[in-house]
Amino acid sequence: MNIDFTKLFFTFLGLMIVLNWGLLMSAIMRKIGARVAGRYGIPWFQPWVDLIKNYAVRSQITHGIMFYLGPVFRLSGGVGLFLFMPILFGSNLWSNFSFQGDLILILYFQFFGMLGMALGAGEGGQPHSFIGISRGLSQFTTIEVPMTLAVISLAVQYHTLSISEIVAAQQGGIMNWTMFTNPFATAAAMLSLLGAFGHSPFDLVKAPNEIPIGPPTEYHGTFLGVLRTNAAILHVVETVLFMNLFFGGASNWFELIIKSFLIYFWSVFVGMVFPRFRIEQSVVWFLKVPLILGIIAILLL
Amino acid sequence: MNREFLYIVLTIFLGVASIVLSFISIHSKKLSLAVIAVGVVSLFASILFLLMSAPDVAMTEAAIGSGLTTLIFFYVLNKIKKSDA
Amino acid sequence: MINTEYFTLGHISLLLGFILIIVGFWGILTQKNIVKIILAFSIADAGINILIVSLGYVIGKTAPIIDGSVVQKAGIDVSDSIVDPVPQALVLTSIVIGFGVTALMLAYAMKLFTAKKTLHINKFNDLKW
Amino acid sequence: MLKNIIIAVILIVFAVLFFDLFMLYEARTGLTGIAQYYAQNGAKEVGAANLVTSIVVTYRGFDTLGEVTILFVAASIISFFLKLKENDESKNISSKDTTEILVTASNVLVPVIFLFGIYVFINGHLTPGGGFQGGAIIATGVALMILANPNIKINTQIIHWVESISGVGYVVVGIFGLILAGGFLDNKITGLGEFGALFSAGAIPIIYSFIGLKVGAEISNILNKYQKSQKND
Amino acid sequence: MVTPIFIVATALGVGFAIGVLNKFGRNFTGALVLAALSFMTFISFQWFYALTFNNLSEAYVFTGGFKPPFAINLLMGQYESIATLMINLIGFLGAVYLYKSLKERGSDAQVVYLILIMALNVLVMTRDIFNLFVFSEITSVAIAGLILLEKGTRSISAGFKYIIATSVISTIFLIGIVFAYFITGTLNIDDFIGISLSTYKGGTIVVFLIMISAVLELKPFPANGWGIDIYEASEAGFSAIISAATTTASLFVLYKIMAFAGAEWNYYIALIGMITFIGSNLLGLKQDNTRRMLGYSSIGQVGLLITILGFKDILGENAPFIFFGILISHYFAKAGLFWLSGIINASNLKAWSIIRKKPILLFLMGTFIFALIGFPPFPSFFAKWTLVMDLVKTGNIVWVIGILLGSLFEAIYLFRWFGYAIKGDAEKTEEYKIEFHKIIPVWIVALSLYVLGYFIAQYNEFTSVINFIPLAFVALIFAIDFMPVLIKNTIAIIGMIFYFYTIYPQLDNLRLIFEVIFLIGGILALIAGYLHKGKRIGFYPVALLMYAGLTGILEAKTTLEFFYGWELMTAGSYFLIIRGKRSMTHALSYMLFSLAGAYAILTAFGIASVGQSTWSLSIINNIQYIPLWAYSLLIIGFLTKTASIGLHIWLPGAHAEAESDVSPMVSAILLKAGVFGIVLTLIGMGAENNQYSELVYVLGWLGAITALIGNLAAVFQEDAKRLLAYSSIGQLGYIVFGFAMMTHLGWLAAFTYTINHFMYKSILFLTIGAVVLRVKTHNMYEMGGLIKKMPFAFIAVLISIIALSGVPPLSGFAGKWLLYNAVILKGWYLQGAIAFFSGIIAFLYLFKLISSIFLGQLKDNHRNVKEISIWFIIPIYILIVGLMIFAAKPELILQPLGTMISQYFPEGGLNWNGGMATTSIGYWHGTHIMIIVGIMFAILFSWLAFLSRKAQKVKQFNIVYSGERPFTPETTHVSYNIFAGYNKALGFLVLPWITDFWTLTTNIVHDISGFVRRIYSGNGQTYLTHIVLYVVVIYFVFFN
Repeated sequence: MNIDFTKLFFTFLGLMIVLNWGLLMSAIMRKIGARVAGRYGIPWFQPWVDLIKNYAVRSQITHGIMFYLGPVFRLSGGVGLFLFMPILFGSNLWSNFSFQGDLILILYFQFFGMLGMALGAGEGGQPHSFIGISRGLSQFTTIEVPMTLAVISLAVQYHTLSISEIVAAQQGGIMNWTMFTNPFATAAAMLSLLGAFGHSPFDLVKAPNEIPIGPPTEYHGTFLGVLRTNAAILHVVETVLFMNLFFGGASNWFELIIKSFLIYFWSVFVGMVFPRFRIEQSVVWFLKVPLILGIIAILLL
Repeated sequence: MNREFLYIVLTIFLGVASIVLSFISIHSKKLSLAVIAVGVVSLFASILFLLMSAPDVAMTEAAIGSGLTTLIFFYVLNKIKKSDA
Repeated sequence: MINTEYFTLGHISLLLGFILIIVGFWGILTQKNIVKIILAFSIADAGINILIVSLGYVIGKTAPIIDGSVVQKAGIDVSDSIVDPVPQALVLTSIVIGFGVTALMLAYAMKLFTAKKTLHINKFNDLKW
Repeated sequence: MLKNIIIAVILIVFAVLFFDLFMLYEARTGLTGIAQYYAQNGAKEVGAANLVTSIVVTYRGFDTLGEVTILFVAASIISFFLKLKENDESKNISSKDTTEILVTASNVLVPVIFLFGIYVFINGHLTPGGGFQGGAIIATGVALMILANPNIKINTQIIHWVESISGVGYVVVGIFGLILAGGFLDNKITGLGEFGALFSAGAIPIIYSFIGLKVGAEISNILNKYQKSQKND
Repeated sequence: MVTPIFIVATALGVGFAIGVLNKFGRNFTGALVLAALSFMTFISFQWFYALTFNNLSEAYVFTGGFKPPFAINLLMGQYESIATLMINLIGFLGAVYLYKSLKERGSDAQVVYLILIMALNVLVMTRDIFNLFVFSEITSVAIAGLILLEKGTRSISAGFKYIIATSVISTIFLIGIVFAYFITGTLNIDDFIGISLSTYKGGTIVVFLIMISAVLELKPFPANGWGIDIYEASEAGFSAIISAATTTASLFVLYKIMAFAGAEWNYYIALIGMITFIGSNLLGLKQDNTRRMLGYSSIGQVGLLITILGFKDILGENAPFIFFGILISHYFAKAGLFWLSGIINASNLKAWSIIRKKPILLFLMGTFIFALIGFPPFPSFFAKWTLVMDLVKTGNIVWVIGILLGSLFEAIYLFRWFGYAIKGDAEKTEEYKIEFHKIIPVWIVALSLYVLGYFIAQYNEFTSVINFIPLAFVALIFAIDFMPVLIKNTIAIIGMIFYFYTIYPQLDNLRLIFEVIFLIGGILALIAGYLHKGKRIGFYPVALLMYAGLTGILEAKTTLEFFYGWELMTAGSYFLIIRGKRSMTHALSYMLFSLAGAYAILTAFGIASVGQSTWSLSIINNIQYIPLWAYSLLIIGFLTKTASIGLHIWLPGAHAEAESDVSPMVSAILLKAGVFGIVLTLIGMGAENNQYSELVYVLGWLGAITALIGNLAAVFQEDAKRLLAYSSIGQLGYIVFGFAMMTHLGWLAAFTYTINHFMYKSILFLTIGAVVLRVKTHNMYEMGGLIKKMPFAFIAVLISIIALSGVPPLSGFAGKWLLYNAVILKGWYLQGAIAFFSGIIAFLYLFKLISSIFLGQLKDNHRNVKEISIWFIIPIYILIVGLMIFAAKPELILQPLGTMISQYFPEGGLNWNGGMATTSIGYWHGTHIMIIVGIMFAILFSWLAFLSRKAQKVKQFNIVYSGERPFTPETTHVSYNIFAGYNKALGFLVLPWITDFWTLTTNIVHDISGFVRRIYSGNGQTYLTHIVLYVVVIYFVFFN
């Protein structure tokens, strides 16, 4: 592999853009959420403040090497997804390292971060982490099923597993988007996205409104900073993935920002409307509606 | 033919008697009676053997079948009776 | 009238043999007293012996002994004058065997009786299934 | 009762089988098969007047050996089956005294019976009767002895000796037949002799004597065991 | 040459003479009897030798000095010589065994015994039907007497039942004989044959009477209550004689009678035998009395032999081989088992655990049971093989099914018994001593089985090809089993390395892959064996037996060799599995599933050989007769070994309870034998232009569902090894799924999975096994926090679970990537989605495994545990190196694999461009991804390390929540039932309904058995009624 420093630079730049856009997007969403609830909400720069504060905490503790590695795995997962994802259509520089692996790589690389995080949190020895992980993993398995069906459906539809080629196939008008050419697959995938983001009604994993339980319970300071960094990146990358697969991709940053915002907004919107599911409810729910949609998507091929 | 006819009549008589005796032996409550009845059946059989020109068989049946066998039966009966008493 | 073809000494004794066997079996299968069962075996034995001998019977022929006064020297063909000697030989064996077996059964009966003080066959079912 | 009915049904069906057999039978008017051969050649080949004897002792001598063996086996089994406790011999049978007549009769009759038995088996090749009949007669004599005097001590050793020697003798004569004549138990190890005479028919008188003695001894043995078992309470 | 009449003359002469000789004492008479028996054995051996090797022609023995039919004659021919040799030999050995019992009963008993053996000889040799009757009466009387060798009422009542039953039978026999004489004028069997008796007027009914009594003497089910009783009630040594010698003679009688009965009887005889075989073995299931169970088994075996007699015309020239092969195995094995039962003297099956005190007895018992069931290298194996082959070839598949069903029933109770012996609770510590004169005959028969097994394999060209070298090596290891582990382990490893070195040039690539897994994997697993101190008696012979079988499968050129190896492997692995602590029931179910599978394979091989002139393994490539069935049977057979869903219930227990270093052998290695079989079958079905797409379609679904259910079940396990076991089921599901796709990519994926599964499952089982050795529990919720104590173990598990879960960049991803490409190209979307779903489920159990064991809070009682043993770490890290190489340079393995698969699927392979693999839809560069992820991970790690360089290490209890830690039972531990919510949602999928199904099946079979055996009321009279009824029923069946 010849090291292409230009590309490395653009990749790093892209990562920074994505990170900041992710932070901003989360601030906007929380603001909207607060307004809907009749609160004032946070200032738009609050995520940056939090992040800096976390990174700057001086006294830190660790529970062992795996505890240490947990956030690293998590962030590697997020960054890795970004690395293997073509960000802008038609641009070699913004396509990162997506030519080393295809859609299946992306699907499986999602697990990388999760698994590491689960292990790290496990070593923390905090029972609430365990509970959070077990819920998270349980829910995650079922989220992925409709997603997989959708991906298979796409792969068959476009006869490729390369994301770039899938995007390419959707060019030339809004009616070429997968959203219209394969609505069932899109619907299945969009429902599974709700779970992937872990917003209400699927937010039992972290249970944010109560005492801080969930996988990151034991993490704080720098570790928490790393996790939040990852969250910001991951949100954007996932929306970009959906954008690429179902909504025609983006050929410039502006288009990317609009589309990713809308996709992200969809999950927040649902979250504001529906109350939280218990874990077995969400598992069953994902195996009902989205799964059926996914199967229809495949059967219609 | 006369002799043959006589034999037949005798055989029928012996046969009917044997069958009756064997039923008696099977259904009698008294064991010693039953044993004697069987001994007599055996004896009748040996007469029948004589009628059928089988003197060797007749001798054997008389000595073993109706004699010794009956004797052994009585040994057993005796033994049982003594234990009952 | 009686069909003479079926009214020979052989037929009648054969029939008697069969009847005695069946009666013996009846006793064997229905009597509960072990001595009675053994008696029934004796009856069946007698029946078989009668049956065998009657199979060897030839109408009006003499015993298979070559009488010295009638026959002057060895080697004469007597096949026209005697009954079949083979079944008689078999029956001799059968009688002796029957005696041996009966003696053994009776020995068993005595042993069984000493073991349980009864001769009821239903009581000796300690081996089953 | 139901069981008896079922058994009756089974036996009736069984009788059908017998009826099929019965219908096979037709009255014979002559000899066929091996019987005819025996009738034609028996006297010549074996030299015995009594054809049944020639069949029993020679033609089907092997059966007879087996037959003797059965008695022997039965006697052996009964003897280890009804075995007394060794020190029980002294105990007398508590039976009523037998009548005088029986005792006297037995004293007179037993030797006669024995002699008659011997006569029957020695003449087995000439007249009706033979080893089995003779043996049975001898055994009857023994039975009479026992009945007359329940406490009599039959000398079991003698019975054993007789039984053993006659048995071994039988087998040895058989082997002589194998070596000297045409096969195991062949009677032609000596000359056939004059037809109809006492010492004729080759080894048949010898063999029949052995058989007679053996059968007599075996049956006596069985009777003796039964007799002894009476006191084994 | 000594004429056979001396068998009779000797026995009778000695027998009669003992009447006077007994005053010299019972030892003298006993010695005399032994001398007579050995002389009789010598006579028949001499005839056997002369007839078999010197081409002597058969000899008639005339008695009375006249030719038959006028006098009785005996025949000493080839078969007669074998039968009499068998009878006399077992008579002699039995006399040695019974020496004391006979002596105790006195010279009378000794004589009766001698005469019994003589009479059996005459039964075999005589050619006169009435003579047959006389000597069968002698036999009956003698048996009725010798039952009394055993004291007590039971033997008396059994003897009485026996004698009245045989009297009824002989009555019928005698009637038949005299009527036969009446209609033919002769009593000679040869005459009957010459005039073909059954064509005579009235001949059929006469033959019926004779035949039915000969059959009844063999104790046909269900008219055999009296026969079973004598097995149970008589002295064990005498039961052996009845089972071995009497049976041989009675079968021979039947054989002689069949000679003149006419061909129309063959079918009925076969049917009677089959009913007896199945019925008897069915009833054996419910037995808990050893002798009675052995009695049922004996009668069952006789039933099988009767069936073979019924098929003698159809089987043609192979019939004697089959008949004597099965008879001899039964004869030696059953005699040995009865003798053992006399030595152990435990009437209840469960009490047999006391045999463990003398492990060598266990070896003998195992030998006999395996010989009875028909395992190699025993003669019955070859006989059963030939039988099934010939029956299938002649279109009698239904009969084959019956035979195999009966055998399976028999295997159930025999192996259950064996399980009790090896693993039952040894509550009673009753001492027993082995008398010298009793154990010697047992040894002789056991060794004879091995020797005969070797010689019979040379019987003809198709069996003589078997490679005995691995077996010889097993025997060597067995011989040095008294040595310490260190020596045996080293010898075993060196032996396997050497064998691998000699064998690998002969193998094609396909087989080489499996050979590497089998042997190299085996060697690695053996390294862990150095951990053991002491002798580890019994481990090495069986482990090597399994490897011998495995390599035998690969080396097999013929179907017979394949099956031979397969059965060896099954036997070896059974012993390996049953060595585990609570493995009794699991080993049994393993054995039963394996046997059922093996029988399916056997039948399929039989079908495959129809219309073929060769035994080559390649005949499965071209099956001409009902190929769909044959392939289905093959696949079902192999799926039992890969534990596909429905056939998997043996696996979790078997793997979980096995010893720490055995689990990888039976999981990572053994299961691959099934995979190899499936590959062979699929190749046979014609890879590219496969005509059985329905079959592989079903197979594909089965694989996908197996993957799902296996993984899901693993999620809910609390036992670490059980979890891994279920995981194996799931993984094997993927493999089956991959092969079922029948495309290049599918196979590539499946092979990748095969290799990967071998590596990571070996690592996991070795590691977890080693951890279990340290912490002394399998339950994960009783562990925790071990990362501090066992970092090496943790790293090994971490790497292998990343690989197993398929997360890039490790090698598992290669399999996943190939599988999805294959699925999409094949068009099996739904199955693919299920497979994908199960892949994600794998995360749940993998997380549970690693976090419950290594993460979280350390348990108090584990404060002092040490790192896992170095002997485990060595093989584990060797495997990890392999795994990492595969991950970093996948093309090293995938390219040769692709080349190999191209033989079968030339189209649709991967395109390689350097390290970049592309299919028509996707692409993947394993090396680059590894590098990118590695670099990124390193950067981020150093960044974090820099940021929190001053982080303070604290104890795990020092968590934000509280310092409070109430005492709680383990089941409230957070690791317990960790996926409770998931269970609520999806648990219904893994409800044990398959186990329930099999349990139900078993119960139904047992209930039937329990119900049917009530016909054996114990009442002698009822048994007589059965006999008469049996005669009547057969009469009407035969004549209508």
